[in-house]
Amino acid sequence: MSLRDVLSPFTAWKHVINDPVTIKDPFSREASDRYRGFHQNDMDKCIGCGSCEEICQNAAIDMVPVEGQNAGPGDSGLRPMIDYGRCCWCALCVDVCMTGSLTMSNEYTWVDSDPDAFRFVPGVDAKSWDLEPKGYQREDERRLTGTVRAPMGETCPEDRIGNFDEIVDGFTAEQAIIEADRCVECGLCVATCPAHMDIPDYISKVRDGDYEGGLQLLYETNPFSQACGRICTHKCETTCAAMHEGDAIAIRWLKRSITDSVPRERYFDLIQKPDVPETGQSVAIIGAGPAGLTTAYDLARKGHQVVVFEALDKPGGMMRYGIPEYRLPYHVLDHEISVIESMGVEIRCNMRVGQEISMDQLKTAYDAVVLSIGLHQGRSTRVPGSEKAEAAIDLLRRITAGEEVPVPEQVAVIGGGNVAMDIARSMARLQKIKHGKVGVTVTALEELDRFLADKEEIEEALEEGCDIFPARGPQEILVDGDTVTGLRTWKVDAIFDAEGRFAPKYDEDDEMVHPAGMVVEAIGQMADISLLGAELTEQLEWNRGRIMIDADGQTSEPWLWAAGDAVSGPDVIHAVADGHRVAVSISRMLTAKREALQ
Amino acid sequence: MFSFSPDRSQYPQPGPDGKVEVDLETGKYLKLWHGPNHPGITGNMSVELTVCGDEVVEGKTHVGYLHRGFEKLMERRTFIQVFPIVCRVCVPEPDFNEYCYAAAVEELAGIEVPEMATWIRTLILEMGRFNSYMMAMGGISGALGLGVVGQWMTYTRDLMLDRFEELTGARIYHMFILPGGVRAHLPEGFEGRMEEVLSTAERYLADAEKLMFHSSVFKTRTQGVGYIDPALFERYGVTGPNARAGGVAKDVRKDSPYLVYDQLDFTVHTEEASDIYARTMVRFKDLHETIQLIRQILKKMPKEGPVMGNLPNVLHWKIPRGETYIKGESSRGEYGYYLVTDGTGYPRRINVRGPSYTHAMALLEHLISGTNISDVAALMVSLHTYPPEIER
Amino acid sequence: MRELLYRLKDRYHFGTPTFQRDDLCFVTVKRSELRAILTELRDVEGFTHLTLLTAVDWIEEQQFQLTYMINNREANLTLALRVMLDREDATGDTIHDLWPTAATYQRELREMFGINFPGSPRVDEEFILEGWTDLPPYRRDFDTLAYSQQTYHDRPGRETHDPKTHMQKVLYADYPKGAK
Amino acid sequence: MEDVDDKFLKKNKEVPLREELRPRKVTTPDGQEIEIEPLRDYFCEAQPKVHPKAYSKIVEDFYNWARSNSLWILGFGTGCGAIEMRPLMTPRFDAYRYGIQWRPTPRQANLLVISGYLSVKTLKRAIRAYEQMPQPKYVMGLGSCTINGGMYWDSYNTIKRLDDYLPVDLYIAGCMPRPEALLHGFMELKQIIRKGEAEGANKYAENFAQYKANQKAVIKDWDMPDYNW
Amino acid sequence: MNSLPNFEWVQVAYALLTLFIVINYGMVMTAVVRKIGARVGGRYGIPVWQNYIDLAKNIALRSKITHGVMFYLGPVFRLTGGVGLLLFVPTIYGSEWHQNFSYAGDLILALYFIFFGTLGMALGAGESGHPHSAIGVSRGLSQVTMAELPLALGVYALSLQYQTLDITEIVAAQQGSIFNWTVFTNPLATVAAMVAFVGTMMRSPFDVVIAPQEIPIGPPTEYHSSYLALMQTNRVLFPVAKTVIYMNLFFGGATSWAEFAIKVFCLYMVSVVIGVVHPRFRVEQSIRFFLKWGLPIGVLAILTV
Repeated sequence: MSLRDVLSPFTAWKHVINDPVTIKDPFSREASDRYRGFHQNDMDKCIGCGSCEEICQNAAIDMVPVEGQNAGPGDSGLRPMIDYGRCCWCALCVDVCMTGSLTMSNEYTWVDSDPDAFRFVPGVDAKSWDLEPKGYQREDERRLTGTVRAPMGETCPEDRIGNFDEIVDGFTAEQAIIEADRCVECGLCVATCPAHMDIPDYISKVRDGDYEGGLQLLYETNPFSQACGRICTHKCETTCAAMHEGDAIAIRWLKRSITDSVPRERYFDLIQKPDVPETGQSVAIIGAGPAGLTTAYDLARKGHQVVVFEALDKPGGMMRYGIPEYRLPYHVLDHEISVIESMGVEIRCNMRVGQEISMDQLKTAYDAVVLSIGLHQGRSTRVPGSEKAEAAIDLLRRITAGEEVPVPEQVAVIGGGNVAMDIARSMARLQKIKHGKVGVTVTALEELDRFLADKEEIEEALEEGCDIFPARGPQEILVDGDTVTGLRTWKVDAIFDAEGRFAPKYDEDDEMVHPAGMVVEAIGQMADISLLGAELTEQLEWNRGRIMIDADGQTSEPWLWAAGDAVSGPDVIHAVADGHRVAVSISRMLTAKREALQ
Repeated sequence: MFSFSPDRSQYPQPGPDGKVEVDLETGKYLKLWHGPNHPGITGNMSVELTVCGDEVVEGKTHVGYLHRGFEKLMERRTFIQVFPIVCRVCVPEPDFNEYCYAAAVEELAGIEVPEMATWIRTLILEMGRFNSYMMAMGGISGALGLGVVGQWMTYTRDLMLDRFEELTGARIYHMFILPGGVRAHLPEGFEGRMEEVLSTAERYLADAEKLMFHSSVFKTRTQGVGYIDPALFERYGVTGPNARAGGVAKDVRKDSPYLVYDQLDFTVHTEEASDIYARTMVRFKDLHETIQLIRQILKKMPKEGPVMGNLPNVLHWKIPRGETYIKGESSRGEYGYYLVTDGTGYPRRINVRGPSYTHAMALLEHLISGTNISDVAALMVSLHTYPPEIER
Repeated sequence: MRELLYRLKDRYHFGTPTFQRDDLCFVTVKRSELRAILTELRDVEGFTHLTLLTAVDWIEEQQFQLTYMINNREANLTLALRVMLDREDATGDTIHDLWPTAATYQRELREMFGINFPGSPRVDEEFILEGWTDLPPYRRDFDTLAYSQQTYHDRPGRETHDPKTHMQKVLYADYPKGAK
Repeated sequence: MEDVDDKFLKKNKEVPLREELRPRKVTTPDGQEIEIEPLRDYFCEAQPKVHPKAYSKIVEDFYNWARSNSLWILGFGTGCGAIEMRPLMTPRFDAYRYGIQWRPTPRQANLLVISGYLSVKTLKRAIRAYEQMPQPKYVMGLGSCTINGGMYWDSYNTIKRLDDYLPVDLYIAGCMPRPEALLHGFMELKQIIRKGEAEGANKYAENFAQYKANQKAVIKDWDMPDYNW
Repeated sequence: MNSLPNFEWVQVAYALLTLFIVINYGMVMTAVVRKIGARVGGRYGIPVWQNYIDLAKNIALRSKITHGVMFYLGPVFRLTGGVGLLLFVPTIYGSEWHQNFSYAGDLILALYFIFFGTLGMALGAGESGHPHSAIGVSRGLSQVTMAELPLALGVYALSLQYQTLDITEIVAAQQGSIFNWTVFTNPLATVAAMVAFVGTMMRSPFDVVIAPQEIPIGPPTEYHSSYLALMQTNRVLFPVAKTVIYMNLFFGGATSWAEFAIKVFCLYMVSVVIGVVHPRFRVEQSIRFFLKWGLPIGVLAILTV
């Protein structure tokens, strides 16, 4: 034992003259900038997708409806309620949040003698830390769910412009799994889909590689899954939770990848008519479009006898005669319809109601009649010279039917919707075939980002060499004798007036003349209701030029239902939804009738 | 002058199987519970002592007071959901769990970790080691009644917790090392503030050294007490500082370098005596080494780069069937995670190999018989055991 | 490591080894040979350190896998020996005389998996749990959530809503979905 | 929140009393044969009492003031939150300056801090410690685990609601709560005591049967008498 | 021996006043000392009035569990030891009021009282039935016995030197100059006694009796509420009383309260200065320490006298 060992401990006493190192006021001490404190939620950004609930390993989060947040497109109206009797402040909920609405403040003090008080909906229940700017935020580069859409293979513009082959390759199995993996299964899309397809469920089937199960799931809600996998307007993708901080899930392509992955012949094994007794009742459906065929499919599966009357050569309606082949190949459509036919649906083509057979005959021969006649008459701009213009819908039908159409070197298209793009691109192909080069001009009233057409359609049209002039109002179709020479347009300042009515305002100084040998109007379609006959037209109730129907698709006549584009606007998936709705309504009526008889 | 060594012939002798038969009803022995509510116990565990006078005849470690069934809970959580709960396995040095788990998952799932993230991980692990050693230093002095060192050490540990908070966003359970990388970059000006902490720590350590290693009373209490025969090390699975105090220069960081340890210079310190003093000394030297390592890391690490690799959508993340074992050198010895996956979205089994498991059970029970009651606390602290990693 | 297994494979039966890393290998051995292999590896090959001993429940195959992980500290090699046991009445062989610390592992396995190790010291004593009457909790057929719900009560008053069904209820309750 | 899953059914068996606690005959060192019943012999058997407040309000107020300014905490680290008690005892936060001290024995402690989750095994010890504390006594629950199970909501070995088993005066949110939050909690508790609302011990005595039933429902190995004050 | 000469009843009142002053002084001083100790660790420490609040709190506690009669009496004995010690020792030299019950042989009585409390405590704590108490008691008794040895020797040397057993006389002999203090006239005896002083102040390195890390917290483990309040009172009174003896015997006594306060504080701080920076000895190590250092010095002190 050295003297040093005895004395050196006393050196500690030098600290006695130092001030204590204690934090003087621990009560107002702020946590660090990144501290994971109590939660905040931006009500404007939150979409109530419930990803936070799903990732929480403590079951700390409940999705609850709150005052002032209503369910709507892309917003479930639910908000996360966090139980601080469960939370562990791991911030996985913040990391996974699809919109970045959920964050954490750096506030950390919450003392209460009531154990039930530790539950709150951040952003709704006012808390002292609601406006605290500091606190944990996810770094931008770090995401727990994929943000980038799996690349989709496409034929390059040069190769596709000269023919009507399908453009999009469809996902490979690997791409599909990668894409399906990004889905968080919130189900917000289901409400947006007019047919309310079980999107998260079939996406998870893709992820698991169970394509046959996925197919069955698809056919439960949509007998036009193959077509929709290609040409659906995919409203669902506009409400996808993933779109807020990345690309929306390619729901349409995933649907397509299911339908493409199942061999054609397996369809008939997987989708079979349920074992139900024949009811002996029969339904006539006018128009073999998606609405009519969906109704037919549903009713046939319920044991009714269904006959579909189609005016044109082949069934499919607008899907065949409106949508160009490069988007929806005919063999796909044929196969799709054959699946429906396998349910026992009889399709009679070239039977134009009103000519070959009358409405009255149908009314007496069948227990119910469904009117799903679509929109096959183009609208006109009614500008000077418009009588010389072509209607897009006519042109498309003629192209499909294989009729000869004039193909001038320059074509001007009026309209910014999908039909406009379809005709522009179809004409471009014909021009390429005939003249070796493309000369299509598309003009529309809207700004480019407000076009009604899908983004991909516009992009592809541009790629294929179409010129797009947004915000141009057609003023006159220039005619030289019998031939069309061009289109004169003015710049559009505003489309709607202060009350939101359609009243375009033009800048007359900004005038352009688009030379064209043909002007195509693609500004909308109408239904051709001549088949109804004057008497029935008189009897039916109408709403702004459309047949008025109730929520189930029934018209004011007890035997007549209406569905599809003619009543709900042009869209395949809406038509399918209409078909289902009408089918259920008819079936209910028929059952009641049957029971009444017994 | 006087002989105080007790007359052991009165005490029960161990039988052929090494077990001591104690007949409590003779009234000669006393059962004494060291814990769980006891200031001399490291955490919530207990040692059931059978004492004869002041001498411990037999000691049994009882654990399970902190058992939460982690390994079961992990089996019903997805791979990302396991991440927040692993750190709870060890309270004073949670980062090791996060690292081992993340590394195991990355290995089985084949995820690349960016370089920046490995540097930050190393930094975090060393900061955690600093904290853990500080607790050990405070603990050993506290167990011997030298409270003032405990005060200083806890204070410096708290300064480091501030750095942790600033970097990771939490004080104790950092939940920072995600599978695939780490959560964030270093904040602005971190190096400077870290240097302040480190130099403060060095000042306090210099003072503590005078009160511990240069104190005659401290030496009297620790030298020659709690001796572990180096021959027993491998039988009892002794690793880390406890083994280094007996001359075994083994350190996972040196032997099979992980993260960026192969790019760092450091010494593995050893002592020969293998008693409480030697173990404390090894920790003390290691603590200085850790301080140097933190400085080195901050100097050598890249200044920018991504901190997160590519993860699949964690909400349904499946890992193919496989098994692996990831180990590292924690402040207490070899720490490891044994992960078995079965191709589903949930781990099949996770087993945590905490160094305390062997140190606090078989080894402690072996060492404790024959010691004085007064030395039990010091002996336990000198083995540096944390109960949560024993029972998990 | 490969070389080591190659040397031993004449005398013992090994399954196909998995070389997870250069220094980590998993291999299945026969239960009857386990002790001999362990002894040889420990005394001859320098695998002196028992890193861990644990079990995995492969309930689908009605088997327990015991994993004996041993480590050669000089060469920095880790070898994990897998021994498959029948899940019914599972019994392992104690190795506490090779490594005294194994007794602790075996106690834990006995309590948590119900795998018995006859002869291991204090193997029947309670280790972690106290007064446990149910299935050994680490077995796969023990449902911890259900047990916890039946034993410890949740604080009432919580209710959650699935966004999908909630939206269906609010937005399109009339739509005939699921009617088919 | 999932509903109770009854596909899995819990097995309940009686746990036999440990051998050394069973009543039996022993021979003393001097050769006498005596009967012992450890559970009765080793514990005090006073029933918990509802202690009235002091008759005079001024006296009670003074008492409450003294109680609030001299909080002695039982130094029992029941869970992970115990690690944040150290900074409180040491220079950084120094709770001593607020009259808060730590005592190693329950007999001298007034405040039991349940620092986080409680495993069943610790619950038993915590109950024992609580019952040994002199009245009036207070319980503080730290973190999520004491409120509604926290992270370990699905664990077979941890309780979910502390207030089922002990009367709790105050909860602090966090996992784990920071020392500053703990200090806030202590200050809040002082307010409660000063208002004379911290009567948890009396509540425990009044609802004794119910608390005991709850405790016995989870602690299978119940080898202590019901009263061990 | 002239027992209690000129005893007057008013002395009782005076003695109680002394008691009152000393208790309050002790209350504040121990708190201040704790604050000083805390400062070495870098803390603020308890408020100076904390002891009063703790005392009030302990009295305010509602439940009082007893383990038997001796359990009751333990703290009472302990306090008796403290009070007795104080009352039979002149607190302020030359003061009519604070002479207390000092008499010719009070030194012997004082030595007895130092031990008395410990014994009483031993009985009381023993009855509590807590093993930690029992171990603490056995540790305490053996250590105090050993620690008293140097003190006894030192006192013996002193009484030889001053040829009296009356503390008042010993104090009187030290008056006049600072160099008349025993510490200068008989340094060896002083050192021996100071060893005992440090050894009995329940501070490191000699606090193994109540060592929280080993036998939390020794004899008082089971004591609570009012019992503890009694013990707390004693805990502030007894060290002061003991320090008063050392002050009287070796450091010239006090002639005024101010001198008293300063000297007691300084003496008390001796044990603190050592205690704060040292770990504690095991019980047999501290006994060995007393035998090795205290005893020889004590013997030497006697021999040199």
